[in-house]
Amino acid sequence: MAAILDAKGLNKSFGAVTAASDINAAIEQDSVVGLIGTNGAGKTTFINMITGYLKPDRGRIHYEGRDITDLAPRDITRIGICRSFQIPQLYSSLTAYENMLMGLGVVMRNAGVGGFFSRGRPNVPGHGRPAEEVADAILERFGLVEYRDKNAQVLPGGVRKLLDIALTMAAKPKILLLDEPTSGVSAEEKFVIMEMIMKAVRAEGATVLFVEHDMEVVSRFAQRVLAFYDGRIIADGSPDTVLSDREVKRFVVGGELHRLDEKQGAANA
Amino acid sequence: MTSDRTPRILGAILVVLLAAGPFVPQWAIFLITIALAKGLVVLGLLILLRCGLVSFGQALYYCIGAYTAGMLGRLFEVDGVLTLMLAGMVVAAVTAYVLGFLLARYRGIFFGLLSLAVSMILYGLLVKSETLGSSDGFNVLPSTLFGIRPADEWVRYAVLVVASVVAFVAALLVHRYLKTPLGSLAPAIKDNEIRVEYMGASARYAIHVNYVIAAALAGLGGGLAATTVGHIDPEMAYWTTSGEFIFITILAGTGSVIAPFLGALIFGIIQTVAFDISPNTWQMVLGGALLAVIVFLPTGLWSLFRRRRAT
Amino acid sequence: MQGIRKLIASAAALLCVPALAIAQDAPIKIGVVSFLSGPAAGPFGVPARNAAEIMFEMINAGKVPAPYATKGLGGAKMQMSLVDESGGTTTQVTEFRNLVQRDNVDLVIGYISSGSCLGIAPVAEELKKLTVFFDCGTPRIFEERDYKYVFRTASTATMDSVGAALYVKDLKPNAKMIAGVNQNYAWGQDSWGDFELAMQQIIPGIKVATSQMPKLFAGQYNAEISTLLSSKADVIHSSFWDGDLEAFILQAGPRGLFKRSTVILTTGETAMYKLAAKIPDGVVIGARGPYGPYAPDNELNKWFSATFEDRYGVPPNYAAYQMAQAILGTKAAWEKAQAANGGKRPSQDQVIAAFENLTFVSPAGEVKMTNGKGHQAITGTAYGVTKKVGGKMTIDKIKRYPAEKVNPPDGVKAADWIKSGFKK
Amino acid sequence: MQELVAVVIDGIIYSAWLFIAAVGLTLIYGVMKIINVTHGSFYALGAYAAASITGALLAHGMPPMLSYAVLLGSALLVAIVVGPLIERGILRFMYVKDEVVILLITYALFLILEDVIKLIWGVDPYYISEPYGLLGSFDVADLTYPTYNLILVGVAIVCGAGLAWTLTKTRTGKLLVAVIHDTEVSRAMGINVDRFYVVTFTFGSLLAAIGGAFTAPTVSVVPGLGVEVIVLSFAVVVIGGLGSLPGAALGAVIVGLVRSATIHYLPQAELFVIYFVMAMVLAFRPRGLFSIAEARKI
Repeated sequence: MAAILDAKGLNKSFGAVTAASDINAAIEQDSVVGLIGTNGAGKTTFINMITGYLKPDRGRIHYEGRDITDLAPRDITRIGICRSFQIPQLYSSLTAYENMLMGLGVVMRNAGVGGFFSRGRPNVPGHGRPAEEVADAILERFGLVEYRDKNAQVLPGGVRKLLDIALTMAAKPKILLLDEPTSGVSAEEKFVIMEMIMKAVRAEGATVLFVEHDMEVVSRFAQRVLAFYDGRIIADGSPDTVLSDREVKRFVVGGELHRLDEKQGAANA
Repeated sequence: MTSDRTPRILGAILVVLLAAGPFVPQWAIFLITIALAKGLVVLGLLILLRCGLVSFGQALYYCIGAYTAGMLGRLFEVDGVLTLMLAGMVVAAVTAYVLGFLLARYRGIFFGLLSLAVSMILYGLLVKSETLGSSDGFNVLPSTLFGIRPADEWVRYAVLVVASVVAFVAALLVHRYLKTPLGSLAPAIKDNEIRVEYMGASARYAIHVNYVIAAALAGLGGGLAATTVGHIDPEMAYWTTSGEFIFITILAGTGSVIAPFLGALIFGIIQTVAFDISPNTWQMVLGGALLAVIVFLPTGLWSLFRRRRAT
Repeated sequence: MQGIRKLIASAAALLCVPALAIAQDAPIKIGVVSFLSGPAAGPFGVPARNAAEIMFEMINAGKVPAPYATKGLGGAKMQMSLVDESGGTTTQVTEFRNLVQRDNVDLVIGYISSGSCLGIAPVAEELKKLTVFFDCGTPRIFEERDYKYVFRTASTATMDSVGAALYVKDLKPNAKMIAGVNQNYAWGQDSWGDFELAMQQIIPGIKVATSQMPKLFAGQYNAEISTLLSSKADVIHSSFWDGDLEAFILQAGPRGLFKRSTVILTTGETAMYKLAAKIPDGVVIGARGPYGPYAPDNELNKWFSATFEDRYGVPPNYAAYQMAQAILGTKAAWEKAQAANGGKRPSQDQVIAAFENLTFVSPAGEVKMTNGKGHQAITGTAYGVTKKVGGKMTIDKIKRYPAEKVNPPDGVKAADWIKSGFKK
Repeated sequence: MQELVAVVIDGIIYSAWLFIAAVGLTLIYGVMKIINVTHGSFYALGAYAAASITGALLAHGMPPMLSYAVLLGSALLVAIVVGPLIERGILRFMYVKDEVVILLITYALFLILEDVIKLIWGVDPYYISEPYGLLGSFDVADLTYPTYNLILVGVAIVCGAGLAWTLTKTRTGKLLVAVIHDTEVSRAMGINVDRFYVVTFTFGSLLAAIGGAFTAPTVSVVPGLGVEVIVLSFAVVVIGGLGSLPGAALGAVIVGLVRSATIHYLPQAELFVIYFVMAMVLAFRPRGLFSIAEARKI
């Protein structure tokens, strides 16, 4: 199958710190890709470059054959590449439900639906239902019904994480980049939550890239794994091959304990 | 889902104003009309405030609206009150469209201070324009409605009718706009601009649009104030005028499109009472009132009504 | 809330009580508007208010010397409604309407700022309410249109500039170069504009070295003073007032500006006593008319300045004189109208008819309401230079200019009159 | 050439005045993130206190040379009495609110203080011109300047250098920088943030009061004195970058020199030159010349 997303020769440095050096990755449609690596290895920088938050110093990114390297985040989102965040980015003064409506509103506006002169409650493009119904449906799929009318800022951390991901569903993404979807969640719950997320996301038919530190989770959900170290991809392949790679064992899986927090500031900025 | 009562309340207020107008004393009509003019400006600030932006220079557009109305009368003897107001609105909106390319990039205090600087430059230009009466300004021609000048004792009522209808339409349109996907984006921009971008919307574009709308409303208010007061001067662009509008915005709260007009009216009453009961220390009364509202009614006077409705 | 109660009460009053015939001795309610806050309060607003308080009290008690010895206005007591002039034109128009339509005042006396006057005049006309401006200077009011209900009992600012120019000619006939430092707003711009024009007529060929226009209330004038010092102008004109004037004197004095050039301070009178120690001899002082040190030596003036100084501890400045003048002018017009009305309380139209072209005396001498179709006063003016006698500030070399010499004839715009060489 | 010298001297004197008037604003913003409109009130209070206290003492036969100390003492008195009163009495309950709402609270306080000043001192002007003339004058390029202007420059340098030294060299200053950087973390680390807020607010107010006190001898102290200073100091501080000490200094120097040059060469433009500079700087450096780096967002 042809690659839906193709990153070629991406380089990015912040002053003396190299956050990405010669990153090459072609992502196939409908695949689920796990991104592993220590903090500061370049995973988030990779996501930030794909979604337009950072411009690579060198290299190009193509999506469905189109060069998206120089597009702004909102334009990249509009063509179907969505992301979630390590630290959930929510509208903290709004309820979970209102957060969803906000996302759906943007989708409607981008499609020219529900403008100033429209009447009644138009359907959200792609969802075939009015925004109010879609919002409830997505909340339900992510198990957030009980938090529907709570302000986002008072929600527990794990719920915020879920809502952050649920928000990306408004735009019906073709590619979804999840930045540490299970961070801050206890080991037992990780599987439950990943199960729910993957089910909800895959139901929409999205290609998924996710960052994860727990190797069990990675091997359970990823079809392919990219291992990052020091701004480079040091291994790329099926979970079994990558996780048994010697370098990966040394720098990623083992290094997990030692390298925590190092270089984090610069590389993530 | 509760049904939207705002249009009906607005309609009821309009009917009450129009019906009661002939029985209200003239000075009170004037007070109400000025409150409506200021309320229009504050309505614009409400839209911006919902985006988390406070313009310390909204008087710029108020003044542009007023001077446009005044100059049309002075230079071309245009005296149709609606024409004057609409002209003020258009000139303000066009100016805001141009300036918006710069200002929509700014947030927080920097947005406020840059808009302040721009309004002060206009103030300086007007004070330097001796043909426009410099700081003394000039008188605005008495205006007409569809070519008719009502009899003296009905002039104030006629102006009130025009002001009420214009304010009603403006409030209704803004109310509707705030429910559109673009208009409803405001709290999202205030809360989290990164998320707005990653939902596929441009915060800068939304702010630019809102900025133009706010300016148009301020221009409309300025045009109305000019024809109502009958005199305009550069002080309309001075930072203290902007400060007064922000004062009213906070006083009113952003809960509803009705709040700005209510806030402006209450501000007018507080001010005139303060002038009346303590001519020597009215600033203290005004400052105390503002402080009390912020402390006891954190979401503005509007919260009084909301609470009552909930019970 | 008192405001709302008041609102309801006055609404009810307006609806239920038709205008009854007013009793002969019912008090006359007079709105008095003056700066009570902000920078103009100290030098003008409060002295004017003080003058109003004294005049109201004394007139009501019948203690003013002739020809104003009768009590009140034709026997009816005067009652004051005081309003602050701050807050901008919109606020002032609102408050004016409140005075007229809510408080039902019989007339309004007030306004120091020209902006207020320009804004209020058409409203007074619309509301058909007799309004007497006591201080504001812009000649535009009666140049731009005619008014029936509006009067001004003080001369326009044109007089100050023309008088200053005439005095320069008398004091320094060989002056070659002039310079100015004026506040950058209408008052400063007009004052300088008129002065420059008048100088060119009076001493043809005179040059302008520099015209400094600092922002109103700038407060720091070192750079301006430097340019004025370097300009080597023979004469420096300034219409600064209050805080700005005083700061300018304080900063310019030690730098020797007053020694290098002859400085004209057209409103210098308000600062003259307070800053006596800082003003050297030979500075030209104006009082915007024959007020204060230039007031004539008559009974009325002796009584007024003594009563004022007795009560407030300082001599009345020109703003106080102007307020007294406005009140006395109103009293003169009112009583003339009452006499014509067979001793009965006059109607507003009768008062206006009596006010038009009235000549009356004030502590400053004779005031003639000849301009603006009988609505604008002209008075003479005077200038002089400071001279300390035994540490006390006095004015020397006083030159008086009659009203007709420093004011345009009726119907001629100030600028045209000056440009025509004071003819037409 | 001679004129250029005058431009520079006039500019520096004005810059010094601006810096003293504005630096407290940037300090308070830097630490507390408050745009403090009462800054103008403290300036006016300082001027009134200095004028009335110094005047009274001189009238009672105080040696005139002591008046400089009295100016400073008056400013201290104002700051120590009123500063903590406002911060502890009102502002500290407001920190949870929006930046703009806090600005409005200070605006309301400013309105109230304007009338309080009027109630205490009335509307008549106060003078205390003795300190201005006491030190004589010096001549440069055919122009005479009172030596007092050098004191103004000195006070500006002492304020700036003292503040810089406190922030970088003392323990308190270093802790303060930590508070500036991240209030929450500082609180978690056990720093008594509340105390820093009182101290900062009082100290910022002191700087404003010093500005007023040392300006008092050169002007007449009248109602509304503080209003002009507010917008002017905002402009200076914004040009330099809110919360930045070197920024405030650079902003003051730029505004001072530009204004002085304008007065000498293009006097008609004096009215808007400051706002023009402010708009230009913001247009090209949206956060001012020295802006504090923003924290990471994603």
